[in-house]
Amino acid sequence: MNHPTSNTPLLQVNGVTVRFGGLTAVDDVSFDVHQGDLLGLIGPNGAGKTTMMRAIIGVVQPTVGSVFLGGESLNGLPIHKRIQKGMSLSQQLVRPLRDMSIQENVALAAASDKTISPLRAFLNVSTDRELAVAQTELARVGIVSMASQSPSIQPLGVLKRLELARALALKPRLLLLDEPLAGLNSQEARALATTIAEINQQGLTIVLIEHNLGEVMRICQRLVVLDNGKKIGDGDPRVVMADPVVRAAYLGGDALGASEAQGHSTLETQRA
Amino acid sequence: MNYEISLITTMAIAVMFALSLNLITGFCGQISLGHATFQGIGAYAAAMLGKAGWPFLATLPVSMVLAGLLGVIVGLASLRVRADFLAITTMGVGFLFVGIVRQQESLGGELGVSSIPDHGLGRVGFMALALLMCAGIAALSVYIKRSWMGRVFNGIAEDEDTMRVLGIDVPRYKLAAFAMGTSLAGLSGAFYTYHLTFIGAESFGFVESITVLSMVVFGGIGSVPGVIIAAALLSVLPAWFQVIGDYKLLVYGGLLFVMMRFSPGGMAGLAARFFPTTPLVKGGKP
Amino acid sequence: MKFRTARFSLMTVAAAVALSTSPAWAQLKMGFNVPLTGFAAADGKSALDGAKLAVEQANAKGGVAGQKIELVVYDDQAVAKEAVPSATKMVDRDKVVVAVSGSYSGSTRAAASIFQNAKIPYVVAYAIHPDITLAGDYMFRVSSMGEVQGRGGAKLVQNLGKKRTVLITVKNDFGQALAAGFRDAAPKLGINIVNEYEYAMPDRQFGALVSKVKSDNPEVIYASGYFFNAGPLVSQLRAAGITVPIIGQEGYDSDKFIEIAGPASEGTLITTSLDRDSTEPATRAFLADYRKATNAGADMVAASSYTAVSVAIEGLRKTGGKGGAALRDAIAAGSYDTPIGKLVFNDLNEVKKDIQVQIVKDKAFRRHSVISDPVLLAPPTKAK
Amino acid sequence: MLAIELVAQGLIQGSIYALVALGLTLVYGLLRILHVAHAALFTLGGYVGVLVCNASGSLALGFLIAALVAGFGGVAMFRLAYQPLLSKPPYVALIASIGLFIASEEAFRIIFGAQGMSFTNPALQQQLVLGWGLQFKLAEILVMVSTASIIGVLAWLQARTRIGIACQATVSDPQMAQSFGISLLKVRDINFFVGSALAGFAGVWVALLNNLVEPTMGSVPSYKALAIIVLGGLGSVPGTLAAALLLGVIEAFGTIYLGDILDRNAIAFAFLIAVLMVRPQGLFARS
Repeated sequence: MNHPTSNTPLLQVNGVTVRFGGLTAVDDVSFDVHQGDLLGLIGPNGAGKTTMMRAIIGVVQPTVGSVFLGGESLNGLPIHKRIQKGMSLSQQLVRPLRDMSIQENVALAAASDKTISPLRAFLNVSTDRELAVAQTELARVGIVSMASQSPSIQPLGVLKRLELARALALKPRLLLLDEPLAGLNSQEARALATTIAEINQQGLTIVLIEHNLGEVMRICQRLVVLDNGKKIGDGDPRVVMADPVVRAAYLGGDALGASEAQGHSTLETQRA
Repeated sequence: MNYEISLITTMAIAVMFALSLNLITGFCGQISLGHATFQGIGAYAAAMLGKAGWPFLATLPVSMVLAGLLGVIVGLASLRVRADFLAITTMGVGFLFVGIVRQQESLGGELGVSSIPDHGLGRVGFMALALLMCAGIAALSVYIKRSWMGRVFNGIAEDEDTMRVLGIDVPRYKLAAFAMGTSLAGLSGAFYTYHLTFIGAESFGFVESITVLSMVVFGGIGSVPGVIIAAALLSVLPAWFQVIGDYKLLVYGGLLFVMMRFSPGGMAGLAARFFPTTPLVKGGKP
Repeated sequence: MKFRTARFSLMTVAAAVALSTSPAWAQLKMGFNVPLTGFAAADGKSALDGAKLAVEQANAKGGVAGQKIELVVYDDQAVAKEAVPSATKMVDRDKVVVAVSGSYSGSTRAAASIFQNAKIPYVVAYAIHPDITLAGDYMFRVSSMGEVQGRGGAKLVQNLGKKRTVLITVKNDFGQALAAGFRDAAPKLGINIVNEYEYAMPDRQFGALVSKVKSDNPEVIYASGYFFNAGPLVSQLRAAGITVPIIGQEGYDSDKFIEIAGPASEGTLITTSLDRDSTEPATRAFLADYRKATNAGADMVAASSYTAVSVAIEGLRKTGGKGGAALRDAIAAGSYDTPIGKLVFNDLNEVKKDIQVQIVKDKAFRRHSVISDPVLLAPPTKAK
Repeated sequence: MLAIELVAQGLIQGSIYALVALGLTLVYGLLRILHVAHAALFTLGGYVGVLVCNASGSLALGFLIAALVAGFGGVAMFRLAYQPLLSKPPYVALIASIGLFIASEEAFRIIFGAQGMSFTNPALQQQLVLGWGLQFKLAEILVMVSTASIIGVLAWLQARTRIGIACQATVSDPQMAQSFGISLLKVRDINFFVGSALAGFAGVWVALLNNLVEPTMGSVPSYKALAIIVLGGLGSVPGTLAAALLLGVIEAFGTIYLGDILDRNAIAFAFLIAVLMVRPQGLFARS
């Protein structure tokens, strides 16, 4: 479903600031995301990436500024309203519903039109359409073979793909991925990054929050870099990474080290 | 024969009441320690209307609506409260109900309401209607479990936050569960009034709320057949256990503890362990 | 024919106990609902002991018309929800010929309509709610109603020459009936009710209430309750330095009240139906027999249950063991000399009897006075 | 003066609530379990106190043994009932606890009889006349004094000693505490023991004030203590103490001035629900 005019950006972040008591996690950040973009949102530990994502998805209300989706303001809307407006999120800490199979997990997301209100959900019983949608999305992320299995016996790689499939089943206009590659080894990370790129090529706008700079540089057309809550870089990945301010923020001045870029600590997510 | 009829009617009313709680606690995972309040509202509504000349059948919808209305109000309040506070808040609502009703002369105060007119259906007719209502509520419960509403309830019971991220309006579903559960509790209250022909505030107190919760948990939270069997058994346990007489509360409390200690899934849990059903492909647990 | 208590020697009582256990003879079933568990379990125990004593004594004298009397006991926890199934079972399964209530008003009211519909006479010991006898002509009550006792309490206040009274009422039908009676009689007797307070059954701590009563500084306190709440209440009133007389009712009437309130109970007055210093042979014999059977002091609950069972048995004697309308009329027509006074039923099957005022003197209930004002203490009649 | 007396009576009642609620808060803070059966230890303490005091003639011995028996009773409950249920959803332990509580009330009635028991010669009944016409039983003053001193000692223990810090660490982050070599089982045993001993101790005080112990004496404290620990912010000891005293005073005034609208036990819950609507995390807890 395309937004009305092509030049209005799909997602607009206007001067968003988020303060927790004394701490300013996000400080006056603005950027746009256009239809079809695959934007990487990166930054060293404690840069405020996750808080930014939370402000977009609605877990946190911005202290100042606002977020627009397809020209419509999202301020004050609860999470489920934003999801219903076409946004969807794949969470960093995977949380499958263990009482049902992988296919049923995805089918539940696919039934969003039926489960929009308790009454509609009450009146609808059949699951055929949703199970079919689940099959296609699972195939798209490459885990259709485990469709009827329970999530509790799957490795992390499969669960990450289940999160992705569930998010896709919501037929979003904008997909937010919160560190999908975290905890995966290099082959799994590469494979999942490739899948993400393919999904983007199929026309879905994606904002990717990720520490794995190698993969980010490989698949993203544009980067936004945050440091200490401020935006310090926005544009083509090569240009942005060459910018001394960005390098300093990341490396403390010396050359871009692959290992440092690879590693990340979970401390950052806890503090935000 | 009257004794058996009265026993079966008591069972049917208990099953209605337990199934109504199963919708809230079993399906939606919200623990309520004050469910007897809503049976009480239905009971008092039916008693007052009955004494004002309303025919029995006419009091049923009113009892359901009144109980459901307060259920939604309590539901709204419970949405603001953290999970482990919910149980205590609903318990608080229970004490408030008993505390307030006892003080109102218009509701018979401490003396309760008596000489409630006869329902006019005859003993057997009344029992048949109660059994019919039970069957209806059981069918509704099974239908809900099969429907998308049931699947969303299961999801909410397991992980609310994930359901929110999947675009589910969690508060509205909880309210829907509360409304259905409390209005059906009101229905069982109306039957209770006409069955016992005498009600007092303390018939809907904390002990009754625990009794009905134990029936749901005993049967197996969320399992419709389990809850029906448990409610039927536990409601007549005191009468059957007359022979144990002196020890029946000891046995009751002990059974509750032993079941929770060794099979938290209740009877349904035990059944699943001994005759495992086919792997979960179609709907959830029967 | 007046019912007179025969002299019992230890041997006869022992023989009775042996005999009643062997169901050699055909059984006359008497239903008995009593709270064995729950909050009223203590009164239930006394009621059961009183009832058993009456049955054993009757069986020792050969039962009724050659048949033994079997007491079919059901625990109703003093709540309606338990009383209904028990009553239905007594009627349908056990086919009792007569039933007796040794329980509180809540459960007795629920059971009353069931026995009335089944045309089974139901003799009520100490439940005092008016609806019970209004349920129908098969209902009998051997103790005076709450309102009557309340009026008796007001009369006692007048006899003591006091005016300014504070009412402390336990919040159940017993307490509220007493308060209603007191309020009804107070203006006629020139008594000024300064203030009224209520407390809940489970309450044992009365700090706030006591402080407020002290600030009212009444001349007399009319407080209703049972030994498990009245005991602590009286001791806390005295502990706060309140020395005015305290008037209680039959709920206090148990040795446990004196044990709990301890020295603070000295001088407490109660309006009840069992006079420990009675010169009546029926009362004296009962007190002795009860102590022999249970080696505990009898209380009002035991005495009224004993009386209710005895009245039922006396009715069965007259009808030769037949129940139904014949038994109802036999009981209604009889007049009884019982441990709780001389009983005659009026047309509403209520009894008009004097109120015994007892006072706690060196750790025991002793006779204080008797209130017998026929007009003031008249129970309601059918016409009302 | 009436107001002062009501506040004093409120504090006396509040002290008893504090002793019972404190044990519940320690247990909840540690295990997130609503330990309804905690009130059975309150009743157990009352009975043991009366029995020992009547037998030995010394009230102090009664208090000591009652606290010990209740303490070990609490630990036994933890080991037999709750330890195996820690992994289960919270309602499982809650229902098991309620089942245990109902069974215990009946067991007391069967063992000790329905009539309840009293002290043969209750001690500390002498009357103290203070200023403004205030008059209290010695026992009423001592219950406040002993509660304050016990809680003072506990607070000191928690802040200063190794065990205390270990307990606090286990409350805030069990896994982290374990990684520092703190044996979770030992800490939970200590907490259960201290919490239950306090409840037993409170049981003896109530037995002394009413001169009566009965099988059902634990039912009111069992649910009122739950309201208090929620008001105080679950798991916070100072919060629970403050909530208990505040509730005692509110109840004292409530019985007099709200008497005809609400009965006394409903006042506690009216207050609880009102607070929760305004501050969902409880009165004194930090959000």
